[in-house]
Amino acid sequence: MRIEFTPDQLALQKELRAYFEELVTPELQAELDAGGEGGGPEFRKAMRRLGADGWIGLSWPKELGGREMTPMEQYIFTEEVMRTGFPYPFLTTEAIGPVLHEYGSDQMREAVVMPILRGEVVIAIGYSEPGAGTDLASLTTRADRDGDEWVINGQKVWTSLADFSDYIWLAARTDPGSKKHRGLSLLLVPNDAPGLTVSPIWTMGVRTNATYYDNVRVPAENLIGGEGNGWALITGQLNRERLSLVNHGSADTLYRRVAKWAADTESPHGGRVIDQPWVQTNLARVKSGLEALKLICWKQAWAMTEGNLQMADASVAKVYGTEFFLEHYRLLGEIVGQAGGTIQRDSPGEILKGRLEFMYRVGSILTFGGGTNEVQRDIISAAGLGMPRSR
Amino acid sequence: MRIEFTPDQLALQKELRAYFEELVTPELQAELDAGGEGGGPEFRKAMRRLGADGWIGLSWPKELGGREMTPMEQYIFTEEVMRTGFPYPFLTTEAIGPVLHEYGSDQMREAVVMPILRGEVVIAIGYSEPGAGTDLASLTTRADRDGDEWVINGQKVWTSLADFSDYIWLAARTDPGSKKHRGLSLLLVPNDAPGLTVSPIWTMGVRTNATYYDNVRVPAENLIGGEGNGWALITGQLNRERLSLVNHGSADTLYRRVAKWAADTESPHGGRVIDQPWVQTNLARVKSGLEALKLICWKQAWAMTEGNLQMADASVAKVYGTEFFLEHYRLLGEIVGQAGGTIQRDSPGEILKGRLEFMYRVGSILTFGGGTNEVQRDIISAAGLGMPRSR
Amino acid sequence: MDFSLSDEQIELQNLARQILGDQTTNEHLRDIEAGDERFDEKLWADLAEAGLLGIAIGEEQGGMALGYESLCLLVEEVGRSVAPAPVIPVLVSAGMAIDRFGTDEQKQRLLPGVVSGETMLSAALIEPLNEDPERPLARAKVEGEGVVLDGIKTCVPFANRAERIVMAAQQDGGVGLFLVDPQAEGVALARQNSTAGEPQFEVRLDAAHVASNDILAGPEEGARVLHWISQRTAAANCMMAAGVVDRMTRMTAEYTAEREQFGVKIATFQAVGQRAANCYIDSECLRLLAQQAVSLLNEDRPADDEVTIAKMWVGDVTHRVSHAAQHLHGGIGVDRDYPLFRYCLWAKQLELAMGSTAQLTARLGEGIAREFSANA
Amino acid sequence: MDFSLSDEQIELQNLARQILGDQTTNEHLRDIEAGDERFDEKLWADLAEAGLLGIAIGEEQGGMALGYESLCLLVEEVGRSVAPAPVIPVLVSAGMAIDRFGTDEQKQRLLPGVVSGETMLSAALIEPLNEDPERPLARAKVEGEGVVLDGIKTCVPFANRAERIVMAAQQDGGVGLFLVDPQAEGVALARQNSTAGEPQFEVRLDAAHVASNDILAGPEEGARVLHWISQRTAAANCMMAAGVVDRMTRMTAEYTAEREQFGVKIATFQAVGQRAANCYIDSECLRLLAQQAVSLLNEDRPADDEVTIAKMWVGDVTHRVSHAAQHLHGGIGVDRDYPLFRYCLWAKQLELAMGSTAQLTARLGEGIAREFSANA
Repeated sequence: MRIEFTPDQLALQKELRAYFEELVTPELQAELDAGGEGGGPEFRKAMRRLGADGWIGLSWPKELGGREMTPMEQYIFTEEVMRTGFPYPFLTTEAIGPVLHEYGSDQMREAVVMPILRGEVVIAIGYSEPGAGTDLASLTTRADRDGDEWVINGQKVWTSLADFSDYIWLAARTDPGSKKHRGLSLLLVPNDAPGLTVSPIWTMGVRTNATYYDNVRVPAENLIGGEGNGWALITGQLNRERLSLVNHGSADTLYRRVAKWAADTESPHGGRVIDQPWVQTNLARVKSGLEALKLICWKQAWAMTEGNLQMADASVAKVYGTEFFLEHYRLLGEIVGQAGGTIQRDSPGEILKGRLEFMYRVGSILTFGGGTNEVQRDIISAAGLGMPRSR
Repeated sequence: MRIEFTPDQLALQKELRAYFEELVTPELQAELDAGGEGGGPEFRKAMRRLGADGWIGLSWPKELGGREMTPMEQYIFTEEVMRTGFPYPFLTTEAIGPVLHEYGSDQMREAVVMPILRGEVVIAIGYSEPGAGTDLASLTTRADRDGDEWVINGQKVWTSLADFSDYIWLAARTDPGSKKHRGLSLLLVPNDAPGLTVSPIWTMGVRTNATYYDNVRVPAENLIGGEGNGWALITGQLNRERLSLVNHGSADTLYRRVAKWAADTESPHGGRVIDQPWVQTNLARVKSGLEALKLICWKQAWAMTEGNLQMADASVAKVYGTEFFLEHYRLLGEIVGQAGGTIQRDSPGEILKGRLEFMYRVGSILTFGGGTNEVQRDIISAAGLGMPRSR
Repeated sequence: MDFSLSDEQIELQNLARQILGDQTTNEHLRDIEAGDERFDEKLWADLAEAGLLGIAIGEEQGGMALGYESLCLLVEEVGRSVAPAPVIPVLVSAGMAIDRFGTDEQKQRLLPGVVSGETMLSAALIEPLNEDPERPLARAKVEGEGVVLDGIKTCVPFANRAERIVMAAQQDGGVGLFLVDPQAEGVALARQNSTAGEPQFEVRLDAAHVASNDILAGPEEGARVLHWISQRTAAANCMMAAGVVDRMTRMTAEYTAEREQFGVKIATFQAVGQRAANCYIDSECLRLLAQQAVSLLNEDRPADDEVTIAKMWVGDVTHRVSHAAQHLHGGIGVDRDYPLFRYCLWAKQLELAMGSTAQLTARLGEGIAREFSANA
Repeated sequence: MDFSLSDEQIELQNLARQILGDQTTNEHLRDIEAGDERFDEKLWADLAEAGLLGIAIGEEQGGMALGYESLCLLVEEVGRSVAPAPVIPVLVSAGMAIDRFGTDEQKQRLLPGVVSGETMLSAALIEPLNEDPERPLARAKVEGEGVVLDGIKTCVPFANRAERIVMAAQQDGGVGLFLVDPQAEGVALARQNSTAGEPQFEVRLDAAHVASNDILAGPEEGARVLHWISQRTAAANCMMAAGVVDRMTRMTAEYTAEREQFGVKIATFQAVGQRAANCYIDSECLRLLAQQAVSLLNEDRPADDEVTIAKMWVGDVTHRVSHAAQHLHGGIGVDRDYPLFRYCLWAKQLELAMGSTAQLTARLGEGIAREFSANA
């Protein structure tokens, strides 16, 4: 065993850290601090620069312009991205891009895939519906064949990024009589297609969207990966999503920011904030939880590199990580107190740019998003422990 | 609202505390410290004294020689008993005694009920079977009528106290074709009945027993409360058992003993044990949890006195109390450390007579005993929140 | 021992439920929140009309003098309905304190307006990096008959609407308590956006003059009065949290009993039912602890530990139940079109106000060490 | 980054599993436990025979010199089988320390017998009310070529069988480490019954003489050696706990998949499956943390925080999984006729040995404060 980065891995980490420090200009930082999940002009500029510098398409083969990185290296990249808080569109570049390249037409490769690699295209995911959340296979949005086109009708919720994306990666039922996971297909829908409307869903934290499809027409070639083959593509993408959900980088950065703040801040009644034993205890509990998260992430990246990722272990990462984050925000929130935990960014008296206030509001979606934790635990007891399934 | 004891209640508490201080002689204390759940000569002596002093039969009507205490007063009694650690046989005196009085023959009143009131009789409970634990209604021990007698065959487990009790309060199937909770009856079986054998089950903590019934014969009148009426009596008794399971008295006493020890004990590297902030934190967490337990118990006793106990609230007490106890022992165990938590009573170096070492070993049966906590939670979500049942 | 409410209290509770329930529909709250400030003037007037703003104010000022415990029933209902009605700052932290410790002149000047809903008050209990209400850093200097204040207060609810803000400052000989006019010279307000949407303000005091008739307590008795206010504010927060948590729990039970996935009501998944049961247990514990603290304070009995413990539980329970409710709702739980999110935001606010659990646990532990050392 | 074992390590692991598995049937352990001491002489001899006692001892002494990480695989298997085999005190705390820091004479005198199973060793790491292994209160005074020891050590495993016990004492200039003969004059042993059934002893030193050739480290280097021993003992405890917890979890999965109540396997109750999944998560976290600590120590890299954190997790995880396993088993889980109880008892022992979670959390927090203050 060698549970440390190799010198090469450390070098990559160092290179990336320096790169991102430069990439995140004060202008970009200001845009990111203002919230949202990307889409602003500084975000677009940074994406194009990432494309120009060859940092997009990490997992892609070199002949496609990718970096052919191992999952371990991709993990290091992801961690460094997450440290900066940059809303890198991993699903566009790492999940959808390769699928489009494999199954798309030449024209689509030229029009969509190459721009993805250049950092010019962002794609939103359109899976969830009002009646199909955890039970994704019960979705009802349909696409009907009409000559050379597919005609789409239905409604999606939680179409995050759709307010600025270029395309929507849409799951629809192409066989109207089919049930559950059969008869589903994936279609690439341009955001400017007539009949498509995007309307905001304001959540406690960030904006997401409902998207409505009223006789939206896309060319036949925009159905990707074959009619009725949607379920395999959806679940493959969900597994990939889970990996970037629970990353050690952003949580570690937040811990370090709070610890540094506590060490730098004088307490009015003497000493510094960090001198109080209860503050130290909270920091220690965070650090202890982070250490487990780090190892889970490392093990997962290593296992993927070895082609050996166990189903139960991917679920362990999802459950542990998302539930730890909630404890993490709370323990750090107690340190910054009422002001730090409830005064929003840009108000007088906020602490650390209101980061902890914000994280509470956005953090709670992770335990049900990306495959609800109950389902993950069912997977763990069945796949990891061989227990008979509940139902 | 007045969430405090009344002056009368305080007076009763004071009287009882003084009484028990006297009752628990050094000889009795030594017998109790040696473990077990009663049965020794000092225990028998103390029981007879409790009977002579009129402290048995708290809930019974005065004309039967009882005290006709309200549930609130009974709770105060229970709490004071639990503080002393005296293994008072509540089920014998408060659950089975009154049933025997109500349904038993005159002869049985004379032979069993009056001796109970005099502190001369202890009765063990024989419900659980190897295949019928949580699912108690599936028990298979049977009693068949033969002339003026019932003939009992079967096996029970967890027949605690049976190694010294005078009778066993036995649940058996009197209608052989019946299923689940129908066709069950309760029989009073003398411990010296031929065909009854008691063999120890050694647990991590205390001794309990398996009891075997090989053509054990009891007179017809020993079937109590009517043929086939067992289920109602069983569940009524389980509800009562739950109340004495989670009592604030013993947990509070243990907290005080540990806090006092920590305040009295010098730490070799300076200061006292209690001066360490982490020790204070553990004590504060215990105290905070105890406070909730106290109020749950008070509310329950009050609600019973008002005739207004909600089903969900009884389950809340069971779940909260039993799970808190485990945290409680752990938090206090950390304070007394490896020596206090793992060196047994009577070994050199033990702390507080090895009490925390012992509590860990016996404490873990409460979450499944007396109605497993999963079932209790099912009750809470259904009865307390109106949610549809899982199955 | 008595956990029941008096008939009078039950009437008050029903009245509060009715008024608050009618005026806190999801649509109505959305309209209010679209405005500049999360405050419902009509609702406030209706509460006044029904007499509810005077529950704990003396009869001479037009109130009902029914005491703190009764007032806390209103507070709990405000939590249960997340009504945009600042009952704690106006009625508990400021109103009750003036009713108890104010001069006759102060009472007559300020309290009838509180009862009628025309006068708003507030209290400034914390300062930047100093969230211990009982150890203010602001300074008061006697000047003539009055005092001059310097310092900063933060997270002061509704400071802009308040006729007077109760606040403490160090002065020679102890801590003084003052009724500060937010419009006075030397007082500057800066709006702060808070998690729960309650309008809050940073209040900067730069040689702010307080006239002698606005002194609530001098240095001899200020600490005691400040403690009195802190305790009652904290315990009222606990009652509000009890209302918030109870409603979140029940909303979750209702939603999961209706929502279908995989062809069944999701409440029938045992994992869902068991987690909802945990919320019920938490909710029950929190309410009992809050009620104990309130009922002891209501009779002016010592309740330091009881208040601290209740507030410790607020932190744990709001955190657990808020996340459980959001989780069991799934996406709709964080959608601002569905009412749950307001409860979650208030849960966070209440979790951190008047001391976090970690901090209070440390404080309680110090007290235990003192208690058992004294016994030794 | 590499989480895999070498082929050689896998062979060792399989060998250990086979020997330990064969000799830790429920019946066999019950027989051993009916005896005076929970120690299996035949098993120990078989481990020696297979070479496993020499995994981390130098080749010159007959060992395999495969290092600490490989030894910890054996330790984990002892946890997984709760075998009555004191691998940590004999092989880690004492054996490895002598192999690393001992004189040639000490090594030649003691280690070949350890490898062959004939020589037992132990280490005395804690004292009454002083459970910090690195701050002993015992005193050593130089007398002639040797030293004289005074003090009390507690919870010393197998002190009665040990040829020498490694222990530390304060002496002029620092901490010294000594190899104490438990049969020597001035050394008195008193048997202690411990939760897990491991034979332990209070060791009283009353002017106990230690000859010069039994000095393991003098005051200049004693603290460093003691730290080295403490860390490796703590991390080995973590690996043993990982084995205990893994087996408890799997035993629970197996039992609930067979046990029927209400006409179904109880594993099919979602509440049961979800709780077992929690145990799996805990078990996975604990193993990773223990492995990290062990692999860093194996390469003599700094691992103070990593060891502390792994041990913190031991406390939390043993507590949670032990209770979950007992709970999901129901009554049989505490019955001494069924094997689970041994795992639960060891879980408690490992929870509290080498520092409790609460205490270590405080220590880690102090270190964080120092770290960020230095950065400031």
